[in-house]
Amino acid sequence: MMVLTNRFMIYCLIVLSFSLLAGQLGLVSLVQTTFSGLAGYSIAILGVRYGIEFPWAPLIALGVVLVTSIAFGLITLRAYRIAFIMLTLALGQMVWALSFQWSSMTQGMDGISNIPVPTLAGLDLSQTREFYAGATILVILAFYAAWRLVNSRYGLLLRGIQENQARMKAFGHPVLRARLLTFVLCALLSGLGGILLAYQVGVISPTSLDIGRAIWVLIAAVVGGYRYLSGVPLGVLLMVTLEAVLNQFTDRHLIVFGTILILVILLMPNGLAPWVEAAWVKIRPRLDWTGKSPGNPLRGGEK
Amino acid sequence: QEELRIGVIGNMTGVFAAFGETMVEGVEMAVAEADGTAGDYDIELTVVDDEGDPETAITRLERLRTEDEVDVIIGPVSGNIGVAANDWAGENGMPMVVAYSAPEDITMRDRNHNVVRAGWTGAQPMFALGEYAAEQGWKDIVMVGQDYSFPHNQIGGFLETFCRSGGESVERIWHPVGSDDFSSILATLPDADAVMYNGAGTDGVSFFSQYIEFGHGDTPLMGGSNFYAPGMLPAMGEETVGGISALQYSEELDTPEHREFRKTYEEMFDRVPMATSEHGYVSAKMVIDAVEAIDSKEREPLIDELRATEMPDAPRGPFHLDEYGNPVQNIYINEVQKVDGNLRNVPVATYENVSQFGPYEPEEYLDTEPDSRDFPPGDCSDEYYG
Amino acid sequence: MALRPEEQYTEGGHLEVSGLKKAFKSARVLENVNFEVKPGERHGMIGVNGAGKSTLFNLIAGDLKPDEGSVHLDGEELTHLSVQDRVLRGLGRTYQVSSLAKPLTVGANLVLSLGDGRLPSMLQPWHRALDNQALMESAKQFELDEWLDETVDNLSHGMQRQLELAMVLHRKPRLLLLDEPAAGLSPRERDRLSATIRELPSEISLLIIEHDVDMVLDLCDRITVLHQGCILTSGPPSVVASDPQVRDAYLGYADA
Amino acid sequence: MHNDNTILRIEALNAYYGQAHVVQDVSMELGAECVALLGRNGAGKTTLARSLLGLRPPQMTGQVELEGTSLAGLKPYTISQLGVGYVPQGRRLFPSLTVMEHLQVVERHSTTGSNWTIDQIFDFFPSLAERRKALGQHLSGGELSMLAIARALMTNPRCLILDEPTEGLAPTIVERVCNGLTNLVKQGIPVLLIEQNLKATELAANRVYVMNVGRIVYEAPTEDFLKDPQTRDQYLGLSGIQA
Amino acid sequence: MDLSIFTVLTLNGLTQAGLLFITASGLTLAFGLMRVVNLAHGAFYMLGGYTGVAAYQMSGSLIVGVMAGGVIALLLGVFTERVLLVRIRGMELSEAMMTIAIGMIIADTMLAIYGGHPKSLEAPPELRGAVNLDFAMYPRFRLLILGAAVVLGIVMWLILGRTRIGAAIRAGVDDRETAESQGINIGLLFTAVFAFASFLAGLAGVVGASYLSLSHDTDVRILMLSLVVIIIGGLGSITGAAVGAVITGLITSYASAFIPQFSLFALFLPMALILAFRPQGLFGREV
Ligand SMILES: Nc1ncnc2c1ncn2[C@@H]1O[C@H](COP(=O)(O)OP(=O)(O)OP(=O)(O)O)[C@@H](O)[C@H]1O
Ligand SMILES: Nc1ncnc2c1ncn2[C@@H]1O[C@H](COP(=O)(O)OP(=O)(O)OP(=O)(O)O)[C@@H](O)[C@H]1O
Ligand SMILES: [Mg+2]
Ligand SMILES: [Mg+2]
Repeated sequence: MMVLTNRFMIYCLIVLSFSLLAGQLGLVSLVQTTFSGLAGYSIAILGVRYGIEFPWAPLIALGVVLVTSIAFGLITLRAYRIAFIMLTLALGQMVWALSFQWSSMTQGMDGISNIPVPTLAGLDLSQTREFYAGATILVILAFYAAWRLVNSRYGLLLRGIQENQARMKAFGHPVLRARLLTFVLCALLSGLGGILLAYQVGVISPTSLDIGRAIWVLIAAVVGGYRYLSGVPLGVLLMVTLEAVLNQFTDRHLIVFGTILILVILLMPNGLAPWVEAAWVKIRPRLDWTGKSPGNPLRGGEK
Repeated sequence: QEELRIGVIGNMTGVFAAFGETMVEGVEMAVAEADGTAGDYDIELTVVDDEGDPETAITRLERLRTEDEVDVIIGPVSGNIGVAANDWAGENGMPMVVAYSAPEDITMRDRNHNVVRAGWTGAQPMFALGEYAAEQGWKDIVMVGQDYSFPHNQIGGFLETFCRSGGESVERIWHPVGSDDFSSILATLPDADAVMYNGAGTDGVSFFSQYIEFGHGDTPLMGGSNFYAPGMLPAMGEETVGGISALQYSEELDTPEHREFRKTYEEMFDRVPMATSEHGYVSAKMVIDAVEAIDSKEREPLIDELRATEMPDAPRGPFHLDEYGNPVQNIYINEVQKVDGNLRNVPVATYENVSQFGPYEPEEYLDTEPDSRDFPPGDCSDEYYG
Repeated sequence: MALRPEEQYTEGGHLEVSGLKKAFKSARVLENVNFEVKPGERHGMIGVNGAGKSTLFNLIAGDLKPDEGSVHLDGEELTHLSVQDRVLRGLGRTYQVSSLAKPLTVGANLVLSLGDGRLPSMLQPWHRALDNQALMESAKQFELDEWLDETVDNLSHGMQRQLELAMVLHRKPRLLLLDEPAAGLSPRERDRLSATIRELPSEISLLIIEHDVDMVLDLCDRITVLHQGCILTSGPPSVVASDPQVRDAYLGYADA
Repeated sequence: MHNDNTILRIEALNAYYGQAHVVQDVSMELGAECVALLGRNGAGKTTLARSLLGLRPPQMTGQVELEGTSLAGLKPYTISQLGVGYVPQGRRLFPSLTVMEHLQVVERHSTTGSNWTIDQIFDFFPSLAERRKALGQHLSGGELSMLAIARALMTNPRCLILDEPTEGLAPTIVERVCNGLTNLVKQGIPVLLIEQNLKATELAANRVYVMNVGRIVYEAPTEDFLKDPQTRDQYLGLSGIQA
Repeated sequence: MDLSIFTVLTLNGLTQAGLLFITASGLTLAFGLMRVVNLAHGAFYMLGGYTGVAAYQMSGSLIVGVMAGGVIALLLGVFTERVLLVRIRGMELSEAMMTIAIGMIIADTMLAIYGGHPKSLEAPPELRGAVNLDFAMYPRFRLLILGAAVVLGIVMWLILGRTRIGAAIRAGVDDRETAESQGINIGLLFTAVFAFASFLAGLAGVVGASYLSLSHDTDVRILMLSLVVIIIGGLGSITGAAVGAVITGLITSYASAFIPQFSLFALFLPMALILAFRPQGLFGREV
């Protein structure tokens, strides 16, 4: 079970980074898994090829993600909506093509295995249990930070930019800076997920950068409800469970999966989150800590 | 009664589904033949799908180890999964019989004591094909291949013997996996005595139909070991007749052991066996035989017994494991022929006792650099072959 | 302006526009426009549809770049500054076509109007920012304080227009540009708007485009008439209203 | 006050947004005349107009008939095709269509309604003719209003509903539009004019309705309304301002 | 370099562009005009391809095969649009997910029916083989595809540019509600567009199967290629799709001849470059 739980938590981070961008800024990014894959590859190459290990490897990996995300952020700064999706698709595919074809560095299709597992102050993180504890702490911290962010004035500005960025400029907000900063923060979040993932499974291969992975994240986010923080764990939970379960019961699991997906989209067009939250509010009407905005406090300013 | 838990992993989704499924069928057939027991143990199979993704594979293997508590693993089929699984097994000592996955380092540079192989390395059958091609009098060969380690390894094996048996040159043109339009390559294809397509799957089928379309049909076309796979032949059509490839198995092998195997398999699963079927069967048989021989499923003795495998009566023909854990076995040169209206690979020549090191001593072979995109050299007059 | 309390202005901003030209592709919309808004002045701008009034606003506010000419506020050249920088120097404007963040609530929109050139806090919950006094006063003025939790989309057209006004007024800009603020307002709201504008402190200079001629004549110290991209005439309301050219080109029935 | 000249009949119309009862029990009959509907911001005028067109009022009840054909429950495009012309509030033009395309796309000929052609429209609004190749997103505020009216005219409707059509129009153009409406009425086409501009009301309308918090609270011929400052003051808050 | 080889490479690029155009123009219609991100387009291609090949093998007539492929994709397209997509209209992400789900189901169904084995279409004898072009032999069928693409392009360009239909669709995309209030039946129009786009995908699947084999991942491959084409060209623009197809075709052709091991990279790099400087693509409108 713990293997699945770890996987669940790690993907929560990556999907969170997607959902923050899509839900707050309205930018649907297919490059989030590229950042996690990039971080994973960095660790693998550093560890296997150059013998650099914990804690330097993850730090350098985050550095790689930081630099790449600034570059990608600048490249995509002028693109919106569909153009942004497509641009991130192109960038992601470029990195994927590199991982696939630059085999002297990445070992191509075979991928890199045997990623050295970190030990930290005597704790062997290769042990599922210790790893689990560490990951749990990180994930909880990430969600708390995201929750603060979403409710803050900064978060509100992001939603304002999503609706009308010219107007936000006319109110004196540094729109492009906010957008770039958010993009980079989300990339780092995803990079963090990628590091955990690489350590957990010990292998990295081009599949971690391919379009299928990006779509997995997209589906998890939309099914969960990407405008809601609670949508992230809900979506990932559904995906991980379905994966684990479908596999055992049918050969045609894509047909079943696709059908379930269609049903979810039709019955809960905003994802599972509003539905689950509505049920929750019925149980706990006092959850609303702002005391005034009706409905869900996490969304803030939005109905 | 105690249980012998066997975990089977293979790709059961997507295009390689046929490989994974037939391997599992082979395993099931061996278990059925043993009446579901190995010595005093009841055999319990747990089958998982790696979906062709190393990350998924490791996640599932980890579950096999920690939750299903299996004693031994059989599989996988694809190369990249094999590499990852080998590393994984190296870390935790799980006994593993690699069924079809062919990267040579699994039983060479990265070998683990607890991992043995029932199949092959990429270069192994090609040692035979290289010799065979030179014997046909083909001097200059053009190869078009998928750009990753398995085809690199295959053409590497080919070159080692081809160049030493009178061949002159092999020109290599690599393309990324997943290319579908080969017209540019075919339009600029250099003249040659024979062409080899070093790859398989969809790319292979597309290559083949465009090869014919561009009017190259008269030049003999050799294939990498999976190119003329029986499943692909119907899609490629009648023009494949005469195509040459090499493998340690042929579905038309005419020996008593194989006739028996094929008959039983066809009865059980209603289809002609593939190499993967046989390899799955043999892998499971290796495990069952070993457990019976030592009457225990304890790791260390089991591993030692597996490493000592000798199987004189395997469907593919006799084989034994070398000290690195890879079979030393017959390689068949197969030609596509029409048998009872079906396109089949019929053996036309047999090379006996081919090891994973081909013409070399193991140490000698391991001293050279691993095969890559442009190693060994394509020009047979290179001093490397001197 | 409200954002830099340390700077206390006693007079509104002084806008000078000289030699402005603007063409879209081949269509020349503005040809050599020169005029100024003196500190504290209430300046009206009228002209037929398509005369180039909103385009002029866009040039002053920085939404468009002029082909030629310059814009100065209090002697400082604005021509090459971005929209943001101009806003931070005390420019405030409303748009002719509403451009609010429609799926957000009224309260959220009000908070968003508080931009000050810096990235807003990532820690302070946004609704805390509603405790801003100037903001709430401005909202109350248009009876919007009861609608804070309503989504803007659900407001009627006239109410949205008033929200736009509230969002710029509380910033106490040095120069306020209003593009047809009364359009869509019912007579009573129009009244209230007139009163609000009349009560604007003299630290705010005003430039207003309006087709409600009565209102402009009533409110403004000075009126400029734009016609086919050129300034037709400029002067006190009584003079402009009786100018035969203006009557011909623009006023029609309103000359009664 | 049923009479045989009635073309558009509205009976006991109610519309709600969730709990909010925005249009309450409104009934009206329109013959070949121009009726103005006035009221404060948020009174429910737009909601009423949208209900007539079958546009997204979440829940509504009541009857709407055009020349005896019930419109209730029909899709907006059917209602439009049956002959209800509509100028929506805020103009709602298509940013990516040119002026010309706006007119071509909705162009419809009718035997019972008016018979506008593109050339006539351009005669009527010369400034649109000049801008015929311009995209919707590049028009000035007043040009948008003209185009919205022109677009509704091009459907050659049997009856016309206009939601604040004169918003942002220069006084001369307002005059022109009002004359145009009067001409339509003369051709037998009823016009429902939602307005804030009293001058336009005076110029075009034969009768006036005033709406307040969802209800029709006043109805009178235009002259009476203009002579009745008390009502105007009560419902529209016009103290002191001369119409 | 040999001039005739260069000519053949160019010809290869152009014929590949022909197929890409037929496929991508359908996508660009749905994608650019209706703002529907139809990620099932590749699956429609695949469905059309498999069905068409089967129909062709049974009937022996290429026309029957091509029509069967087109029509089955069309029917599925209508179902997708009328029954599923209408319910979530305007929610771009949900629409995209819906089409992904449909694509998954189609692809998996194809896998279940036809197995993982690749399939290809053997053109009828009279169309098979190569034409002698003086400097080289060139497959006849590929030239035919190129011709068909050119004709199709001209027809679509005329329909969209010269008639009200194109404008009406754009009006519906800009503001559906208002378009309906002006008497345009947007629902019907959208279904028709989507059906036509699907038809093109299915038809392309059959002709494409003549030299690109069909397999389990055809849907993704084709989808990616078509996306590249319409992104370079600009969403919604037929001219853009044509130019994008030619660029993509030529790049693929030259790159796989000269730098085969970096051909994928060579495909995505120009796409990223173009987008970075012109986010709306070469011929796209701002979105
Ligand atoms: N981006 C643009 N591209 C092309 N033409 C434009 C653009 N913006 C405005 N125009 C044209 O320039 C002219 C002036 O427009 P502007 O919006 O300044 O008029 P205006 O005086 O504000 O009129 P109104 O009173 O109707 O709002 C109009 O004819 C308009 O169509
Ligand atoms: N989509 C909606 N959801 C909820 N309430 C709405 C919605 N649209 C309008 N309302 C409310 O319904 C009431 C009537 O709105 P409506 O737009 O009909 O007013 P109106 O008379 O047209 O006003 P105006 O003159 O400002 O255009 C208002 O109180 C408004 O807030
Ligand atoms: Mg204007
Ligand atoms: Mg209204």
